[in-house]
Amino acid sequence: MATSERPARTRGRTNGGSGRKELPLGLTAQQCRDMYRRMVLIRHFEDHAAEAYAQAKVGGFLHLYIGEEAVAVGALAAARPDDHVLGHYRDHGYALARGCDPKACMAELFGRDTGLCHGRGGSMHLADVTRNYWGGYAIVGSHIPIGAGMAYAMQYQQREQVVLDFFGDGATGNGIFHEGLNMAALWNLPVIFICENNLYGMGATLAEESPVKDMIIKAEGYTMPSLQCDGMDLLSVYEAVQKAAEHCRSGKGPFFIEALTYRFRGHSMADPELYRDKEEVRRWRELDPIPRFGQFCVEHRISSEQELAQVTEEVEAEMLEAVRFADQSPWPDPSTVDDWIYAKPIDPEGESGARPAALREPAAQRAEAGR
Amino acid sequence: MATSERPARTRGRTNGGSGRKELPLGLTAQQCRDMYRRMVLIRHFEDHAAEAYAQAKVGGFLHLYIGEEAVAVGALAAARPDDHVLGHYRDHGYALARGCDPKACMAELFGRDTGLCHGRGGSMHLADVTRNYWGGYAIVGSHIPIGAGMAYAMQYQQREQVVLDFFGDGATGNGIFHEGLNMAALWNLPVIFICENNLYGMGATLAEESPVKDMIIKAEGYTMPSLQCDGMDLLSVYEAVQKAAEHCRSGKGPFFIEALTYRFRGHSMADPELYRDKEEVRRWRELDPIPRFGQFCVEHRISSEQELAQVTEEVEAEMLEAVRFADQSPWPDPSTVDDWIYAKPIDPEGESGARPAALREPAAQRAEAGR
Amino acid sequence: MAEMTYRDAVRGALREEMARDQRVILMGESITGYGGSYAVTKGLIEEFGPRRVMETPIAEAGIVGFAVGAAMGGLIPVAELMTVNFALLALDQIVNSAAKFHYMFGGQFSVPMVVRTVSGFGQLGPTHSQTFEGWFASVPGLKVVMPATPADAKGLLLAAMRDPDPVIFIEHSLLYSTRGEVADHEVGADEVPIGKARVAREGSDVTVLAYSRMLLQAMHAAEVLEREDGISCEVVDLRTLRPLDYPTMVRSVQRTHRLVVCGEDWRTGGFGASLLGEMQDRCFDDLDAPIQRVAMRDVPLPYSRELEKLLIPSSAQIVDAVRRLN
Amino acid sequence: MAEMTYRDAVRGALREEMARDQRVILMGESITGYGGSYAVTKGLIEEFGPRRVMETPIAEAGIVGFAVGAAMGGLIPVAELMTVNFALLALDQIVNSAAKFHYMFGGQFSVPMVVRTVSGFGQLGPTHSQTFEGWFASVPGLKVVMPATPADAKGLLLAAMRDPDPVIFIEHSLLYSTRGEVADHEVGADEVPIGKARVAREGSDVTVLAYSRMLLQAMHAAEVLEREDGISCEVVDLRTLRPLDYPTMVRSVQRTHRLVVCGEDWRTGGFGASLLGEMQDRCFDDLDAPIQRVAMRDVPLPYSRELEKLLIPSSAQIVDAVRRLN
Ligand SMILES: Cc1ncc(C[n+]2csc(CCOP(=O)(O)OP(=O)(O)O)c2C)c(N)n1
Ligand SMILES: Cc1ncc(C[n+]2csc(CCOP(=O)(O)OP(=O)(O)O)c2C)c(N)n1
Ligand SMILES: [Mg+2]
Ligand SMILES: [Mg+2]
Repeated sequence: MATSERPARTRGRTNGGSGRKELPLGLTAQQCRDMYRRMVLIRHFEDHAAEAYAQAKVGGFLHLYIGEEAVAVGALAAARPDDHVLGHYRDHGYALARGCDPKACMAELFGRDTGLCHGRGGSMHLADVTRNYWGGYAIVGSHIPIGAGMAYAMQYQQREQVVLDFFGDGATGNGIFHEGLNMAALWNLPVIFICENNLYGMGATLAEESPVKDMIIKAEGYTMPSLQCDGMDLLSVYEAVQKAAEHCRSGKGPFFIEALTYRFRGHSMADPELYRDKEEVRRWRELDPIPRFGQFCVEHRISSEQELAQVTEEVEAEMLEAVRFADQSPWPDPSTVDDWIYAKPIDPEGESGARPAALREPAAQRAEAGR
Repeated sequence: MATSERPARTRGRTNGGSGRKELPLGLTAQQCRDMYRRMVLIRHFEDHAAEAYAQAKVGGFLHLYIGEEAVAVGALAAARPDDHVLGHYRDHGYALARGCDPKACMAELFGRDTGLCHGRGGSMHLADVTRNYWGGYAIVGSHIPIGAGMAYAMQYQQREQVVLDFFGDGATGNGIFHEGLNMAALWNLPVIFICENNLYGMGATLAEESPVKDMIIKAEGYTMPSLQCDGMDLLSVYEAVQKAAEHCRSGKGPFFIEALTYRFRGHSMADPELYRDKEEVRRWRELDPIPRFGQFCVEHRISSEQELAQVTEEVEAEMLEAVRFADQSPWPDPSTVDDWIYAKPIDPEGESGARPAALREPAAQRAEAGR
Repeated sequence: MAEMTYRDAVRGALREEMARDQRVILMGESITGYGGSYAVTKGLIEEFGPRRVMETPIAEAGIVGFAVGAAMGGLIPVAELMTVNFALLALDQIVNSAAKFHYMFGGQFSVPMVVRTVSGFGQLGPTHSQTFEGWFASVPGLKVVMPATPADAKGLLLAAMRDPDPVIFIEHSLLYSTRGEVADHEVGADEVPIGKARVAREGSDVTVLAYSRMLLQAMHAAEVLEREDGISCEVVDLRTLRPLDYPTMVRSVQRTHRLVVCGEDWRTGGFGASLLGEMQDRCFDDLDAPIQRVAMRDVPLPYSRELEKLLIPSSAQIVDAVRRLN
Repeated sequence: MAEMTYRDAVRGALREEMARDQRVILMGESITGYGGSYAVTKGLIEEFGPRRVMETPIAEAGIVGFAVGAAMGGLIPVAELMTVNFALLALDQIVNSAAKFHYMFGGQFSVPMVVRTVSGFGQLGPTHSQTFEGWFASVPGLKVVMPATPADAKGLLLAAMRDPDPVIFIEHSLLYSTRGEVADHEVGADEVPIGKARVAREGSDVTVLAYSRMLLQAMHAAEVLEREDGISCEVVDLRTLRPLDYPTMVRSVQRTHRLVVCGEDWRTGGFGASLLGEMQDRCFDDLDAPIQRVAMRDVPLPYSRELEKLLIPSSAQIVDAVRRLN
C-alpha cells in the first residue's frame, strides 16, 4: 500500500542531518551543478520558445513546462542514462533533461528539417531514441500502457533498464491510465509512473477531475507502492525516483510517484487562464525550484552566487544560438513528405513482400544499445 | 472507505438472532415466496434456453446465469420496481427477476417478432423499458458510464429513483469501468454498481485479470462506500442492496457492491471449460442458492417442502408454455428490417427536419412513468 | 437577421435551446472555467451553472457513455469532444451505444443527444489534424452534420438538439471566426433541417460538392474559374453527411454532367471516396468525365508549416480539379 | 503441401514464427486456458508458456498500447482483439499510436506489430456483427490484410509478423473451418507477400473483386453464372486492402470492361465504396457500365435468424449484380 511522504518531511530528511558540506542522497557537487544547469536550460529554452511563438516562428500547440523543471531534471538525474523515458506533450523538459541537443529541439519547434523529428512532430513530439528518450505523446494517457509494454520488453529480454513514464493529474481520469497500471501490476513490470500533479488538467481543477486529491491513492487498486514528493524541490523528486528505480530494477515491479507541482504559465499559449487566480500563481511562483535549488547549491558550497549567475549567462547564450540555428535551418524538402509513413513502403508493382532483415532491426537494436 | 463484510458474517447477522419465525431485514413471507419462485424461474428458463440452443432454435451467443440467480433476484427485490436496471449480456436473470414476461423473453431468444425486442437483440439484449429494465449490454463495461448518466438524469430531475448497474469482475479491467465510477463519484450520483465476481472473465481467472482479488478495493480510488456480499446467499445480497439503495436514495452518492458468486455453466454455450477444474465447480454447486434459500423458507415456516416442489412444477409448466409460445411465434416481417434504425428517419425528399414533438417524448415520458 | 461569427452562432444555438428546454445539458473538457478550447462555451457556465454545464474529466468514452445514459433518463445532453481526433476514444460508445440502442432494443427508446466536436488544422501535428466524418457517416443510426456557415451552424445545431436520434455535429476550427447573417431567434423558424443540402452557387458547367471549410474554398475556386476560365461552377453545400440529400446533388449533375467532390479527409477511404461511389452509381450516364476529387493526401499531416501548407486541401486544388475536367 | 483448415493455418503461422523468432509474443483475452474464442491459439500456452502467450484483462486499448510499447522495446507482439467489433475500443491506439509513430518521430523507430482480429456473422446481434476494414484501410501507416484461404492465412500472417510496420490482420469466423492446401514450412518460401492481389479465377466478361469470405461467395457465383448464363467472371482476391494492388485490378478491368466490388461492410462508407471510387478514377474509359456493388445493407445487423439471412452478402447477390451488368 502507498506510503505517502509529505513534501515537508521529505525535504527535512534530505537536507537535514549530517553537516553543511556533505551532500545528501550520495550526490556529487558536479551532479548538482549539472542539474542546476539543466533546470536553467529548460527555463530559458522555453522563454525563447514562447518568444518565437509570439513571432509566429513556432506554431500549433506550445505547452510550457516552466515551474515544473525540478520534476524532469530530478527524475532523470536519478535514473540511468539508458533507462527509457516517455512523457506527455508538455515535453521540452524531458528532452532537455535527457540531454537532447537544444538546437535540434528548437529546430523541431520551428518545423525545420534539422529538428529532432525533421519537423514532423513539433513541440508535442520531441524524441531522441539514441538517448532512449522515446518522446512526447499528445493523446492524454495513451503512453501509459505503452510504457508498460516497453517495460515488459525489458523484463522479457532480461535487461536492467526501467521505464520512466511521465503524465499529468488529468490523465488519471482516463480509462487508459487504469488499463496501463493494471497490466504493469499484473506482470510486475519495471516501470515508474510519474504523475505530475500540477492541480489542473487544462482548465479543469483537480477537484473537477478527481474525487481524491492525492493521485497516489489511485495506485492502491493495483497494490502498487507509491511516493508523493515535492515537485518544486529537486532533491525530493530525486530521492523518490532513486528509491523507485531501485525498487523496479530489483525486480519488485512497478512504482507510482506523484510529484506535487505547478505550471507557472497557461496550459498552452492560447490559455486565457480564467480558471485560476493570480494570487494562487504568485504563491506557487515563490516556490520556484530553480532559485530554491540554487540556494541549496550555495549553502552546500557547490557553487557561488557568481557561478550560478555565470551558468545563467552561458545558458542564455546557448539558447540564443539555438534560436539562431533553428531560424536559419532549412525547411523539410517537400519531396520527402511521404517518407516514414511506412518503415517498409510496399509498391504493389515491386518486389515480393519478404522483409529485408535490415528493416526490422532498428527498434530491436536501439533497445540493445541501451544494454 | 470500503467496509468489507465477509459472507459468513453477513449470513450470521441476517439469519441469526431473533427467533425462527420472525423474518430478517423486514421481509414478509410473501416476498420470500416470490423471490424463491423467481430464482427457480430463471433456472428453468435457462435450462430450456440451453435445450433450445442445442436444437438450433436459439442461435448466436447464449450466456447462462445459472448459479448466480440469488444476485439478480436478491438485488431487484431490495430495489423499488421503478428503480432503473442495467445489466450485461448474461441478462436473463435481470429480465426475469424484474418480472418481464418469460414468453416474450424466450421469444426474443428465438428471434421472433413477439420477443421483447422483436428479435433485433436476442439473448444478450433483453430489455423492457415499461419495467425500467433498460437491458443487457454486450460490450463489456460499456453500460457503466451509461448507468451513471441515467443516475444523473434522475438526480437532475429530482427523482427518487436509483440506478442498479450490474457487471462482472472482468469488466473492472476495462478503462470504461473507471471512467464511469469516477464520474459517479464526482457528481455524487444515485447509482449502485453491482459487480458479480464469479472468479472468471470468460477464460481468464481473476488472478489473470486483476492484481487484487476483492473488487471492492477498486472503489476506494473513488472514495465510494462498498459492501462485499455472498452472491450465493439471497439474503446477503438483499441486505447489501437494501443498504446501498437507502444510501443512494438519501442523496449520499454512489455505492459499490461486490457479490461473490459463480457460474455453474460455461461462459457461453461454446465454452469447453478447460480453464477450471470440475472439482471447483462441484464445490460451488454445493452452495446452490436455490435449495439454500429453499431451506431458509422451510426453516422459517414460509413454505413447506411440498410447496417448494409445487413451485418448481408450476414454473416448469410455465416454461414449457413459454417455449411453445416462442416456437409458434411469427418471425419478424422482413419488410420491417429498417424500422428503428432512426427514431426519426429523414427522407431528403420529404418534409423539413423540424421535429414533431411526439417523436422526442418516449425517453422522457418513460423516465416520468418511473416517478 | 444579425451578423455574427460561426463561434457565436454555435454558442447562440446552445444558449437559446438551453433557455427554451431545461432538458438540455452540456458536458465536456475545459468547457466551464476555461470556456472551451475554442471559446465556444464561454460564459455558459456563468449563465446556466454547473448542473447544466458540466466540466468532465478527460474521459471521452465515459463522456459519451454518460451522455447516452442521461439521454435515456430523459435529458438532452450535448457532449463536447474537444477535437474529432479524441473522438476515436469514444467510438465504441458512439457506434455500439448511441447508434445501436434504438434498433437493438426494438424501438423501445431513443437516444436524443448531440456530440459536438471539431476538426481543423494549424500545425497541430499528425495526431491532432485528422477528420473522420467518413467514418461517422458510414454508421447506420447516426446523423452527421457539418455546417459551413454561421447560419447553418446555428440552425443545424438547433435541429440536432431537437432530433430524437444521436447527431454528430462537427464544427471547423478555421471557421470559428468567419462571419455571416444568422436568423434571429424564433423557435422553429431558425431551425435548418437535417438532411437538406443547399445550392450555394448556381452554375452550368460543373458541380462541386463541398461541406464545412471546403464550401468556402469551393466558392472561392468558383469565382476564380468564372473569372479566369469562364467556367460556371454550381457549388452544393452538403451540410448533412448522413442522411445525404441525393436528390439535390443528382439534379445538379444532371445539368452539369461533371462532378468534383471536395473534402478534407484522406483520399483513400475518406468521406469523398464513398460519396463518389454513390454518385457514379446514380449519375453514370449523366457523367461526361470521371468524377474528380479534392482530398487530403494519404499522409499523417506533419507539423512543419511548410509541409502542412502543401497538403491542406485548398481552393487552388479545386481549381485544378475542375480544369482537369475541361 | 498439406491440407489444413484456415484455423490451423493461422495457428501454424503463429507456432512456426514463435519457434523461429523469440521476439514474437502473443497477447489477448481468453487466448490461454480458454484457447481463444475461436480456438485459434489452442495449445500455444502449453507450448510457449505465459511469457510468450499472455492472457490479458479485458482492455482492448491497453492491449494495443501495450503491444506498441513492446514493439518499441524490441519485441514483435501479435495482439489478438477477440472480434473486430471490440477493436473500436482500441482505435485510438491503432490510429494515433501504432500508425503514427514512425512518421511523427521522423523515422526514428518503427512499430513492428500485428493486430489479429476477426469479423463474421451468426446471429451475434447489432454490436457483434460489424466489420470495419474500410476504416483501417483508410489510415496511412497501417497495412491491412484479409486472407480468404488457408494458404493465404498462413503466408500473409508470416509476412505480417516479419513486416516492420503495424499490420491489421482480419480473419473471418465463417472461414475457420474451411480447408485448403498450405505450403509446408520453409522460412521465406511460405510467405505470401503483403500488397499482392491474386487472380483466383480467370474470365473475360466481368471482373469481380472480393476478399475474405466474399472470395468464396464470388467463386461460387462465378460457377453459377458460367453454368446458367454463360457469363465468364474473372475473380480477383484482394488479399491486402492496404496497400491495394491496383495494377492487378486495373489490368483485369481493362480486359472485362465490367466491374463488381464485393464486401461485407456497410454499403455507405464501407471499404467497397472507397475502392469503387478509386477504380472508376482509374478505369473510367474502360468501363462499359456503372460499377456494381455487393455490400451489407445500411442497417445494424439484427439477431433474428430470418432477418440476418436476408442481409448477409451472398453469392446470390453477386450473381444478381453481375446479371445487372449484362
Ligand atoms: C484523449 C485526449 N483528450 C483531450 C486532450 C486535450 N488535452 C490536451 S492536454 C489536456 C489536459 C491534460 O492535463 P494533465 O494530464 O493534468 O497534464 P498537464 O497539461 O496539466 O501537464 C487536455 C484535456 C488530449 N490531448 N487527449
Ligand atoms: C469490450 C469487450 N471485449 C471483449 C468482449 C468479449 N467478452 C464477452 S463476455 C467476456 C468476459 C466478461 O467477464 P465478466 O465481466 O467477469 O462477466 P461474466 O461473463 O463473468 O459474467 C468477454 C471477454 C466483449 N463482449 N466486449
Ligand atoms: Mg495537470
Ligand atoms: Mg466474471
